[in-house]
Amino acid sequence: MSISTPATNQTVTAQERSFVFKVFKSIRQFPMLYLGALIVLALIVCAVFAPEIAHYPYQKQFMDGLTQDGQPHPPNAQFIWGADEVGRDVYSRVIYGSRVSLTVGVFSTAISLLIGTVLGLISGYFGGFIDMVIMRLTDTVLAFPFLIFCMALVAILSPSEKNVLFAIGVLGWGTMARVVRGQVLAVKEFEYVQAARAIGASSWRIMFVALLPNIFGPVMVLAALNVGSNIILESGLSYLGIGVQQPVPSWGNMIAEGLQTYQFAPWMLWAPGIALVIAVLGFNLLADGLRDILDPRNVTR
Amino acid sequence: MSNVLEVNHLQIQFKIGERYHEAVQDVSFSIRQGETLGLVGESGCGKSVTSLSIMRLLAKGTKISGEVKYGDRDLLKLSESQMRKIRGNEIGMIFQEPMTSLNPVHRIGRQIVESLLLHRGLTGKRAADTAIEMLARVGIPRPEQIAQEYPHQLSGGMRQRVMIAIAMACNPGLLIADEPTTALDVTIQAQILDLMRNLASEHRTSILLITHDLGVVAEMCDRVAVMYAGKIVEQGTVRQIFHNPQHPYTKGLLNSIPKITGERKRLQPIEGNVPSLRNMPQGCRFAPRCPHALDKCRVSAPEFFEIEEEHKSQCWLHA
Amino acid sequence: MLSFIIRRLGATVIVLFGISVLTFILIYAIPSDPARIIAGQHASLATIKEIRHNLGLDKPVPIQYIDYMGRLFHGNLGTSFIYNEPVTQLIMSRLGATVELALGCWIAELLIGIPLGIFTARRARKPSDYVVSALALIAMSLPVFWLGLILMYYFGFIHPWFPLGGNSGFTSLILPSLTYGVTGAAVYMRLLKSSMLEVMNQDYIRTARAKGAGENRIIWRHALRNALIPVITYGSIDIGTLLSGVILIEATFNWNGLGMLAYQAIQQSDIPVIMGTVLLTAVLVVLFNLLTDIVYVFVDPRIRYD
Amino acid sequence: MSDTLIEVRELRKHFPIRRGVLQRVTGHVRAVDGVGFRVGKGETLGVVGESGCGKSTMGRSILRLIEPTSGTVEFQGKNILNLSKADMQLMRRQMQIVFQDPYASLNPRFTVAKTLMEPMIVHKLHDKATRMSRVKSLLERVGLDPDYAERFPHEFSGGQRQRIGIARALTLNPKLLILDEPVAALDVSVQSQVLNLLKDLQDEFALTYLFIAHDLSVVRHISDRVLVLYLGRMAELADTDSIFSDPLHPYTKALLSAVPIPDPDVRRERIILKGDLPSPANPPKGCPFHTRCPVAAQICREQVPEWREAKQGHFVACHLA
Repeated sequence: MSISTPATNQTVTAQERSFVFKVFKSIRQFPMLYLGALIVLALIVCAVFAPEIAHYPYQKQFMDGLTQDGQPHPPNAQFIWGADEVGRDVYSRVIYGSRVSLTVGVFSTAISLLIGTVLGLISGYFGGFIDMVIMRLTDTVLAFPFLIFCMALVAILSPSEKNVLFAIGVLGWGTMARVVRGQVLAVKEFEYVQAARAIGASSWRIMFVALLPNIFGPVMVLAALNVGSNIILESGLSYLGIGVQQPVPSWGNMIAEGLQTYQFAPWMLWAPGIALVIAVLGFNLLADGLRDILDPRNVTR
Repeated sequence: MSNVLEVNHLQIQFKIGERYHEAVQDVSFSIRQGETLGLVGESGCGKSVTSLSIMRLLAKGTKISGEVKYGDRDLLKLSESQMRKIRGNEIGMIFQEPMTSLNPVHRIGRQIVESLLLHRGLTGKRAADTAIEMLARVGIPRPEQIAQEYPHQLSGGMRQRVMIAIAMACNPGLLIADEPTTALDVTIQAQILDLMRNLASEHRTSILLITHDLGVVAEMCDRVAVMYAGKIVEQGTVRQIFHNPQHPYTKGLLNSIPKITGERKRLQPIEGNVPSLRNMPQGCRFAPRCPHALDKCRVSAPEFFEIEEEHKSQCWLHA
Repeated sequence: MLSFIIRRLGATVIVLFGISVLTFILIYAIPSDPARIIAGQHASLATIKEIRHNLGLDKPVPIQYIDYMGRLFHGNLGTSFIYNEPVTQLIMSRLGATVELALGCWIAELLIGIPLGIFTARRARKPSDYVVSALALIAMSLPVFWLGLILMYYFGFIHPWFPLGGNSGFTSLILPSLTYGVTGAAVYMRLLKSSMLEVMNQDYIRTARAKGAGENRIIWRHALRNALIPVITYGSIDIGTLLSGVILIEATFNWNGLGMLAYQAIQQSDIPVIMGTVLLTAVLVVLFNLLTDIVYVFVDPRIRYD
Repeated sequence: MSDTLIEVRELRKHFPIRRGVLQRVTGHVRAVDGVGFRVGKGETLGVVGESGCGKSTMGRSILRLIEPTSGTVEFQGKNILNLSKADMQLMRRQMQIVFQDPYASLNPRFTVAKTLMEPMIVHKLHDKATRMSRVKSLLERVGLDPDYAERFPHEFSGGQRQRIGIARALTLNPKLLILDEPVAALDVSVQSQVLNLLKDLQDEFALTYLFIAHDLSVVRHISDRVLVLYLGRMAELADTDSIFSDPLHPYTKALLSAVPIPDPDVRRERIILKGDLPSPANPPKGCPFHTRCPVAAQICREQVPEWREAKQGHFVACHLA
């Protein structure tokens, strides 16, 4: 780097160029991260601006959405991705469906993350009897047939988006707690943790100020993966009819409709399914990208 | 005396990011039959990389040029399958970390038998017996029993003995020992060095000993090459290097280590830090830390100057 | 080694206890009154009260739990409210179908995942690795029920090579197994690949090279067994996911197994059946975990002699 | 002799070994087994021994980073092992530790400034500006550019990191520093820089050092007196010159003879010990060293040797010395 002449303009352009260059280099280095982030961003835009992006309200039934013999209309200029069996616009419903997926995926993960991180930190840091109790509890939660249990819980609480979110979040922290505990056990061995004790820092301070930032990376990778799998889980529950209820669209209940009609209206299967795959892929790419960044072998590159 | 190994103008480049960086630059040395050559230097000086390149064990994508002559063959020109016949057979190698250098899921006996199988075609009872014999030769008590055990059941010293048994199983002409005692305690280090010395003299095996410990060098080696930042800066017999060091780096090293005998006086450290691969200084690589550096040193890299027979040093001060 | 297994067995017992308590609490939390369900909509209060007494529902909760556990130890999971049949019998009649399906899915996962894992590890950072890895990432993102429908549409409806659902022999097993296998294999593949690459960087692989071992020997004799250790761990987690995730496959392929039984029971608040299936699945998961612990002992000598 | 700063008596740390189905305690690893010594103000006591001799555990037990099983540690006459949490917190200002691994001992997510301010924040000392100026002066004192304060550990070399670790230990103005292998992970040329720095700091701040190391030449260079540990027990304790010129314990003799000397013309009689260190979980009966001792007699197998003053200020635990 050379700072010589007072030609300030030149330095700015050089800096700009170096910034653009850096971004470009970083995209080349971590393509998955950027692709994933792009998809997730698109998903957020869809969810937030659904009324603007969708062509029609999701619950609106069109007379011309059905053919003369009462079957769903295939894609045309009016219904770009076709209509469903009661004449609603599939495209609009898919756009609105992103709201459910994103909300359930993100917030259920947030709940799991909170429970899992706190339990994992306590378990790993204190060890001994507390560790034993928390880990047996985790084993128990992990041994449960997660899907059946979610179904049962949602059935008890009555099916709704909020309850699905809650059930998935409250039951899904097992892996998170195990991973956090494993990370804590590894990081705890580092001498900087001993050094923090030597200066007299409290356990609370050590756990949240010294340890937590150091395990944050792997936990975020897991969280991103978890959002993806929770989106699938929600769609699975809705697919089985124990999730988001009609007429509110969820990609899962749209596919369930498709199950009845796929032999003569396959587009009802394609549109929500592909949306679902892309959304999940976005979070999986994000997770893989984060992992690449965090991999110390990539730092030097 | 004939040379077992001759390394000429060895150059090794690693790819970091988009660019290649020179880890080893123009390194030449030779080892005679039955002789022990010490390659000393601090971490990152390229001594381990040099030893791995002789065995061609560096990761793919590393550029190596120059010549590594073993007998009359240039190892860098051999095919991979020809090279495999050399590894473990004509050149044996032991490493720094005995704890991780043995396969955790295989029994000790099997790990020795593998060398015998690959190079001698020995199988079954004959191979097993030879393996046990090897274990006995490297001073392992109850060899029949140990052969049936797994690495994690042995201590660090024992594991290093097993590594030596593996390396020596096929009676190689050259043993490369890369920091063989660094991970061990002093009393165990003494045992291992003793063992290496005895085995080598018994079989007239040459040794390339890579280490950072000047004490180990003085004790084990006939000749020494001192490496700094990817280059050999001084080479000579062990007496020449220790009694009449010429290069400022060698002198600095010898002055900076605390001694176990003699007067206790303030140490004279070499100031500064070892340069990293990415920003190697221009000219002589030691110049930024050298107390005697001249202007010339910062511009152009010095050649070797012959001090006396066998003894040469790469420094402009001799000019 | 024996002590290790016995200790794992002990942990298993604790987990089983936890499972029974949690299930019981869950069921207790269900707001619908089983007595009312059995009695029907128009039953008198007296009838309901009598049914409640007969079911033991008027006793204190801990006593109910003890009664429940007592019956459990005699293999008695109660009687289904809907089918009016012992739950044990209902479960047994469906268990075979689910085990068959789960086994099919698991084998498909391993048959696809393990070889691809080794393949991509050996071709790391080459075009073929990038292609397979990208496909794996997509496969991982596929919801099984949707993939199932798509496969059924193409290979059952458009090209009627396989039956459109139902469990009737080997051909009907292929599509569901493949569906689950494709999505699940991606995880096995990625796990084995990264673990393989990590093992290949270990010092003992360098030792094997220094001995003169060839690439094939290094992969098969030295690396694979070490690389499989984390894969085994995942295997035990996967069995759990599989046993409950199989519901989606069963629902899609109209496969009349345990999953469908549980699904219908949940919709009809058939409490004894829900409890029975949840318990059985959990117990199976725990037993599989125990089994993997034992497999561990044979793969990793460091545990065997601990 | 100078005033005593710290006196350790009968310090023991036994780690339980849990075995079997019920994880019952079936024995103890006697990591530290009855160690006692005193260190005077401004003195450096070197502690040497091979891996597994308990020297690190001992250092950490004195600071209560590991709670010792029994014994007393008196700091200026006050037993710190039964201090309350709050009192111990105050005591921590008096005694600090420097670790071996410069890569593991600094929190990678903290800047240098944060690392050095943390002790002051925990102890609620000074305001923000004073803390920062103290950080800068500390950095300068340990030989680092104060402008480096906002950098992260990975931007530094091993030797520079170790200087940061030393600065952290000095933040609270302690009287005692426990140096746990502070130069073992450093390159030879950097090792001497750090050793010189430690000497200068000791003179400037009147520090007392407990210097734990496995490298005998380093210990000889820096220590006033030296304690030799074997299997968690004391083998020999004397001032540096007499322990190196006239070792009494056969273990000390073997240890000294095993150190390679960087001079090809010095050929010494080597005492090569047979076998490995016994497990501290199952130490030999009698003298712990008798299994490897070249001169062991019958009495060594039967009786634990007494800790006695063989010469003025020269203590040893050996029947034959």
